Amino acid sequence: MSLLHFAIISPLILAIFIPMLHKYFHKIHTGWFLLPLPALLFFYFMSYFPETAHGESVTETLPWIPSLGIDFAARIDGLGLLFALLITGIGALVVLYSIFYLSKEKEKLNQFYVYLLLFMGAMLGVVLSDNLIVLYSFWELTSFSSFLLIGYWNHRERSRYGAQKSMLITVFGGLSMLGGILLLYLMTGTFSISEIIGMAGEITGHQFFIPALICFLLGAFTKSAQFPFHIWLPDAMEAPTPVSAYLHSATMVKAGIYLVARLTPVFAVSGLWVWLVAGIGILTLFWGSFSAVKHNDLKGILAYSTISQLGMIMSMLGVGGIALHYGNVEDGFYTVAITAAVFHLINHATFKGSLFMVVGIVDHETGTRDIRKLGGLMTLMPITFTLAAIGTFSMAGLPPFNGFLSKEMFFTGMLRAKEIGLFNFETLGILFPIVAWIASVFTFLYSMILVFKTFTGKYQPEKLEKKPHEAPVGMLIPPVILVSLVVIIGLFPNIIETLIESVMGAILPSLLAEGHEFHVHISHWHGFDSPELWMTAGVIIAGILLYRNLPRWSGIYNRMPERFSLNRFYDTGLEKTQLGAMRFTGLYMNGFIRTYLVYIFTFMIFILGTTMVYKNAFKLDTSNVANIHYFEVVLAAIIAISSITILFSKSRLTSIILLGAVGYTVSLFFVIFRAPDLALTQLVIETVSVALFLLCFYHLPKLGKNEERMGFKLGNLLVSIGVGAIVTLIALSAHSNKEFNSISEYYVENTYKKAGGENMVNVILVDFRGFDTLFEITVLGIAALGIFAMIKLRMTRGKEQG
Amino acid sequence: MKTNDLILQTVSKVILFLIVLFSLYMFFAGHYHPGGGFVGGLMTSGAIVLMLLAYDIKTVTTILPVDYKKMIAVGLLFAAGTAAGGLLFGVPFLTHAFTYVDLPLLGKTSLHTAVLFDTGVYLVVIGVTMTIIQTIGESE
Amino acid sequence: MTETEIIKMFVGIFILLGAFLSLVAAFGLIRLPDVYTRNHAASKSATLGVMLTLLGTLIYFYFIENHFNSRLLLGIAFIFMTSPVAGHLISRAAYNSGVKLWGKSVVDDLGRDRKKMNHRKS
Amino acid sequence: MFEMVIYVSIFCFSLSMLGLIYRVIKGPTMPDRVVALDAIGINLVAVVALGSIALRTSEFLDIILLIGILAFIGTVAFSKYLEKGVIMESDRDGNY
Amino acid sequence: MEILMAFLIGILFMSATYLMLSKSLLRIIVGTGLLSHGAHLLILTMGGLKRGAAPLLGQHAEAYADPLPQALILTAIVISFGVTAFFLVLAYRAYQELGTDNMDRMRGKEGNE
Amino acid sequence: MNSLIILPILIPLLTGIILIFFSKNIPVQKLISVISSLLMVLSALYLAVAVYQDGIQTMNLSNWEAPFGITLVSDMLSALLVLTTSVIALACLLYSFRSIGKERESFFYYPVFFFLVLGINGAFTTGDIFNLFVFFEVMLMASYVLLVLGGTKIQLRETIKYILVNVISSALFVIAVAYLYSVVGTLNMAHISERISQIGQPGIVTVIAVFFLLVFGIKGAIFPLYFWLPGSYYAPPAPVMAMFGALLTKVGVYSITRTYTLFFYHDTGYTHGLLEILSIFTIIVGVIGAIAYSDVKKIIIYNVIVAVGVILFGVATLTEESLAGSVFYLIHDMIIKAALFLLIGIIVKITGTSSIKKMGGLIHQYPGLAWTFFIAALALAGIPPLSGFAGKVLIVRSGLESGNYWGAGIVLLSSLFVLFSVMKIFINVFWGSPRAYRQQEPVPAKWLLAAPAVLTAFAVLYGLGTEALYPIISLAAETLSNPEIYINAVLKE
Repeated sequence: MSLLHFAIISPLILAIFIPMLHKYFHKIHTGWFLLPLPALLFFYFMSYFPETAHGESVTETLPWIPSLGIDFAARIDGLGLLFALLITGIGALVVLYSIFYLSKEKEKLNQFYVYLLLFMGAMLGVVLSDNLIVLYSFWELTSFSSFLLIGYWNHRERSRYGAQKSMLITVFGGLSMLGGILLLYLMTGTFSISEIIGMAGEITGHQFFIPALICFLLGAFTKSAQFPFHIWLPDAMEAPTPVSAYLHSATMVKAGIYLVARLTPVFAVSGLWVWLVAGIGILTLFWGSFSAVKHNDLKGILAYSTISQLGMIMSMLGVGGIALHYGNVEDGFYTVAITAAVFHLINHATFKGSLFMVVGIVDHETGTRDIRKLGGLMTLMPITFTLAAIGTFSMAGLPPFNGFLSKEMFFTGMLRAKEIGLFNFETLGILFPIVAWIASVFTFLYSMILVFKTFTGKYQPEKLEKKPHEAPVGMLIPPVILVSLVVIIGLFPNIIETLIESVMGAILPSLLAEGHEFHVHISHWHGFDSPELWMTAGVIIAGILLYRNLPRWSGIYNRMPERFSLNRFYDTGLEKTQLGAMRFTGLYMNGFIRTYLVYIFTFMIFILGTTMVYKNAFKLDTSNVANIHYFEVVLAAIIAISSITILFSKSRLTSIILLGAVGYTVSLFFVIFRAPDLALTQLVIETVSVALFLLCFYHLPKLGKNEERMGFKLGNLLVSIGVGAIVTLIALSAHSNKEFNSISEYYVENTYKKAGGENMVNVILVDFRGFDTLFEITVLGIAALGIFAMIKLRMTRGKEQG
Repeated sequence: MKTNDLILQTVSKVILFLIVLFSLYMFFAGHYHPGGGFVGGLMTSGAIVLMLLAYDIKTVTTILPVDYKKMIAVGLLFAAGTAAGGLLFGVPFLTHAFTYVDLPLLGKTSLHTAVLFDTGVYLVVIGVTMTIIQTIGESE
Repeated sequence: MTETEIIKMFVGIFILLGAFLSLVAAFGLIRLPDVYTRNHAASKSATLGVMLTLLGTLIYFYFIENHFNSRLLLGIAFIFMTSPVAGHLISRAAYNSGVKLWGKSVVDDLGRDRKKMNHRKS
Repeated sequence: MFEMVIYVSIFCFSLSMLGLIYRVIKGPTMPDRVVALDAIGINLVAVVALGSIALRTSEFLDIILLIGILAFIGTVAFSKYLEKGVIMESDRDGNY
Repeated sequence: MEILMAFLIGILFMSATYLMLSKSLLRIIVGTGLLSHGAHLLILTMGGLKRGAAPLLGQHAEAYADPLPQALILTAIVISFGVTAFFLVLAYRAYQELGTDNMDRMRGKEGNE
Repeated sequence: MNSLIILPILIPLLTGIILIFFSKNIPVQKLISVISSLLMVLSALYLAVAVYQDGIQTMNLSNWEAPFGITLVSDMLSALLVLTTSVIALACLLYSFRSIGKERESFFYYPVFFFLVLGINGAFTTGDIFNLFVFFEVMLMASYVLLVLGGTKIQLRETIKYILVNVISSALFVIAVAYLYSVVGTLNMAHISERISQIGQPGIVTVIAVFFLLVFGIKGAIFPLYFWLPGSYYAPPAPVMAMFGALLTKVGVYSITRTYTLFFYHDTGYTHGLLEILSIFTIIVGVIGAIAYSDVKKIIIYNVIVAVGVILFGVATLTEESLAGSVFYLIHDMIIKAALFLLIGIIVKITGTSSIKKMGGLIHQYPGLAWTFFIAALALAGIPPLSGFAGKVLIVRSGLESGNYWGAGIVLLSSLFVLFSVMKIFINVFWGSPRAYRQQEPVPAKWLLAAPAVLTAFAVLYGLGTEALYPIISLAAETLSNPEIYINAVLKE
């Protein structure tokens, strides 16, 4: 176990001690115990930067299930490192923030921090695992820890709902990813990502290639809340705000992005991949930004904004994947999209993280997040306002913040998408820049709503629960740090160029010759002739126009029928599934044992009959049969007549007597077929049985009061005849297929010699197969005990459950 | 209406003896002739049932103060013990041993551990039958 | 006629007689009017019939197959002892459970005695 | 000839048993049925005896006594039940 | 003979099935009784009904009936006796507690909501 | 010859017998049962080690050579199952001590409990098809008694249905054995396998194979023969329910596995194809049932059916890998089902209801219970690194490999619905606002929790220690996929 492994699971280990720490140091806010860990980890991972910066990677392996090819292989390369830094860095800030956000008196901090640590460890595991199965394990752990975090305030109905929803959707994606992993394994014979990437060229033609691709994308899309799986994310906002800031801006939702980036070298050669990733991404971008505008809840706006931003990153990754086709690095014509994706990933984490924290502050100080109640907070909370303004402007893509830079690069990427000469991009590719532009307008719009509706306008203290004032310093430090990053990166983007280069090296390894590196240069100014500039300008103008006239056109949101919304689809789908399942189950599980027996017998007749016919198994061989004596016929007739007469008998006594008659006749059969032991036993047993029948059934009502309807009777009759016929047919064929001599010849020979007896049946019973007899009497013993207990033990009411 | 069962009771005493004798014969003959512990046990319990019919449960329990449930256990213990005995001698479970001896009057007879096993069966069967019958009888 | 055949003949006669008696008993059971008369027919004729048959069987096995079967003898003794008791019990049960005598019956001794007893008691 | 006699006898017994079965089903009272059942049991004894002769084996003769015993116990139980409504009395002196 | 027996067993199974599908508990238990009779006869038949002496070596016969199926049947008879006895008492108790012997009234929909 | 092999059968038998003598002295009963359960676990463990080291262990009972007497055979699969059974039995026993109540205890609860274990262990160990039937009957008889013990209305009613179905399946079992005996003339399983491969499975043997599938399918609750199960398992108290849910259906599954790998492997296109279709349908109906109800017992009961389908899907695929997956999953499922049934037993005891709509907020008062349930639920759904994962991966992977994409997909997707159904319990029972429950008596929740918590811990270790178990389980799978090994061990000694 290397230090790297230890670093990955250290949050999980710490999680074990949290409840103890909480218990014994309850005066100190539990968060303080946590804070050092992500900070330390951040610096620990930073120490890997010099190595990964030049396209190298560090791999440490710890065997878990080597027999199945599953090793806990931890691998740090540029991509993994970037994510690890985001997780630990933002993690540290979020923990700090949460210390001030969550009251140590009211909240169950032990649980909260355990979940948070679980989540942190899981995320580190996802981004640093080289083994797909291990990755999947951590992937599911993120789903469950986020389930617990979302359901943290579980006395709220909405929390429970959101938790369930996010879990269902992300676990669905996870399972589908598992399917993809297994398919990949079948193609390559390994679970190791680096080995699979090495084999990327060999598997493209494989029949599993496309299914695996789709499976993986389902996993990535559900996790990253891509259309139409985005619906869980808004409901996940029920979690405490630090959680939202952490999970839904910086980390968990990015896991899908990570997966797509990670697997780009494997799958991006396929046109389907490019279309799906880019197409779904751009669709999500549009839909997210469009939907964000209609929301009144600040966190709701941010949720949809997150969705849309994720779509944006996704679409860039998709378009950038094309580069694998052309394979020329030098001009960076398509790789710019990848650059933009990575760059925006970082930017998004910074500004969205800070925005969530700001919203948290507003919520914390005013008691509401509804923009209809808020307004005019600028003067009361100046620092918060400044932070919010910078964050939103960056998100809207305004200079000089980092969001502007990545937005420009995004436009570049989208414009180049239409130049692609492959996979029908020449015709439909034009849609990409158009949709991107429209979506950007809406992005601008909701950004403005977010900041101005909250901080400017009329102050309405009567609608607020608390009297707002500026947040405590501890709560401000984390967003301040993030916002300063926004500004610094915006002004000096070249400080992270190396980082981006290393990440690109990890995403597009095949494009690099040995020892080469990507060269990224991010600049503010592309010149007046660049279309990106005009697009940005257009966004701003259109956005301002729309913002001004918001009340006039926002009616279109109400036009959209609620019935067709995806949320409604999910809700009714779930409800209908349960209801349908219940109806369906109730349909056949009706509690009537007769029905169940009819199913069982019908199936028996059907399947045995089919097998008989299909396998041509029926055979009748009369050479081996014994001849018939007339009294045997008489006995057979007695049995047949008696048993059929029982069917029509109306009195219980008659049925019992007839059953006895059958039994006694059977014992006569035993006499005829030379089985004296059997005859003796059957005789006695039959007598005792009949006596028991009479004893027990004296108290029962008479038969024949409410017998079955005619239809039932006919059905029963058919089933019965079927059963009888099948049993007879198989008996005939089985008898005609005697292929071997029975082993009983051995008994005839050895009963006297070796077992010292003359009655073979008895010797078999007590000696050869005495084991059977031992347990046969055990059965009898149990039955007797049961009968005794059944009659004597009558439990009092209310103690029925054990 | 109370009736005396004098005739029945008198005959029962004789018959009882006859049935028990017969059942013991059945039991011991099992290895050579039809019969064995099972039928023997059933016949013995038949005798006890006859007693129950002729007298009453209380009288019979005073004559035969047996807890039939324990009798089942004893019988099972007998059978299982005989079976497990072999393990002590390093032979498989349930291995039987027998030898032939010449007894006066009866001639060459085998002494067989299977008889011990069968005794277990015999006891269990009596126990089971009587438990069932007595329990039902008492619940009437 | 050898010894065997004579024995066989005797056995045959016993058995046939037994079978005949049993038929008679069955006929009686079907035709007789009430349970008491039927019981009478059954216990008398059937017992005798079966006993004869068993006796025949005993003789057969003893002389022809050279096999003396003690259980058979026991069986004969058993039936000899139990059959009347069984008949008695049934009749009494029938009487006590209130089964009517045949309409044309002449004597009802038990009824008469019971009446007397009840009379004396009260 | 001898075999013929045996078979004829078996036939007779079977016939009488059929008649008895008729009585069992017909009734009309419970004691009637019991009487008939008792007779069936006894006749069964005879059938087994004859069967043993027919099969020339003495191994079934045990069954004779067995049937006798069972038939007797059965009849006793039945008649007690008819008479007293219970088969086994828990305590005869204490009015069961 | 085996063929005749096969048909006889078929009839037994048919009647048993029919009875087990009815509503009355008594008929159902009678059905299980028939079912086990059918099964036992089937074992016997499947062992072959060739005429031989009863499987007792004292008979000193040329051929014996197959003893193994007989032993199996014996075990099966005893077991089915135990089960039948238990079932009967259960039915009796169920009637005492539930007041019905009609299977339709014993549906039971606990937990179905 | 190894006398160890008999111990897991002999110990419960003797214990059961001895406990009858102490029916009125409950403390002694408890003492004896704990001691002998521990002995049973130890002997089973020792047996498993012996099998692992020295190969298949056999014992020819009564010292008759193989096909003529009864042979007990313990291969890796049965040794593992016996071990698991013993452990679960111990857990259920400990749980019973504080939950089952004086009344049941003095009416032979413990003896019958041990007889049940005896039947199960015997069924796993025997190498004789008719003896298997006898052990089935021991097990069933004991289960009838445990099911009805207490005599409440629902118990009586459901026991009737349960017995009826099982009587039918027993009768079918007997006639299936009879048919098989008619064709091959022997009862020893290794000998049957040998003889069937000599004649190359003619049509009639295939019919008999299907017949066996029916017989064991009724016991193992496969589609469309499982209808009796939800009602019957609903009735008894929790530890009994746990024994049933964890072990009884598994005996059916084991028997299918045994017969379909040892006897009927010559016409796999038909028999195993059929099994595959049925197993997939089993999963589907199980899943539908599991999401349909809002009753804790029903949900877990339907999950039993799902698991049966998953295991049998692996068996039907019939590669060494898929069999290993099935064995993995089988043992996982036994452990985790026992844990879950015991857990919901505690829930029902606390709340006095089994409808999740009437519960809520238990996590505040019983956090330990909540987290144990949570982990157990995840393990049930096969979430790595918990116990269900390795088996599921192997089953799905081999399913995909052999070209059964739909089946593999359904197995995979079933996890989601399984998870949904158990998380429904978690969300509704443990989350939310606490409610007041009417409790007749204080619930010894800590004591009761011990057994399922330990089982859940086993499940976690089982998942984490997959590598350590892998050689053992692949040995089991190897024996299953090569009948020769089994035959040689039994017959060629």
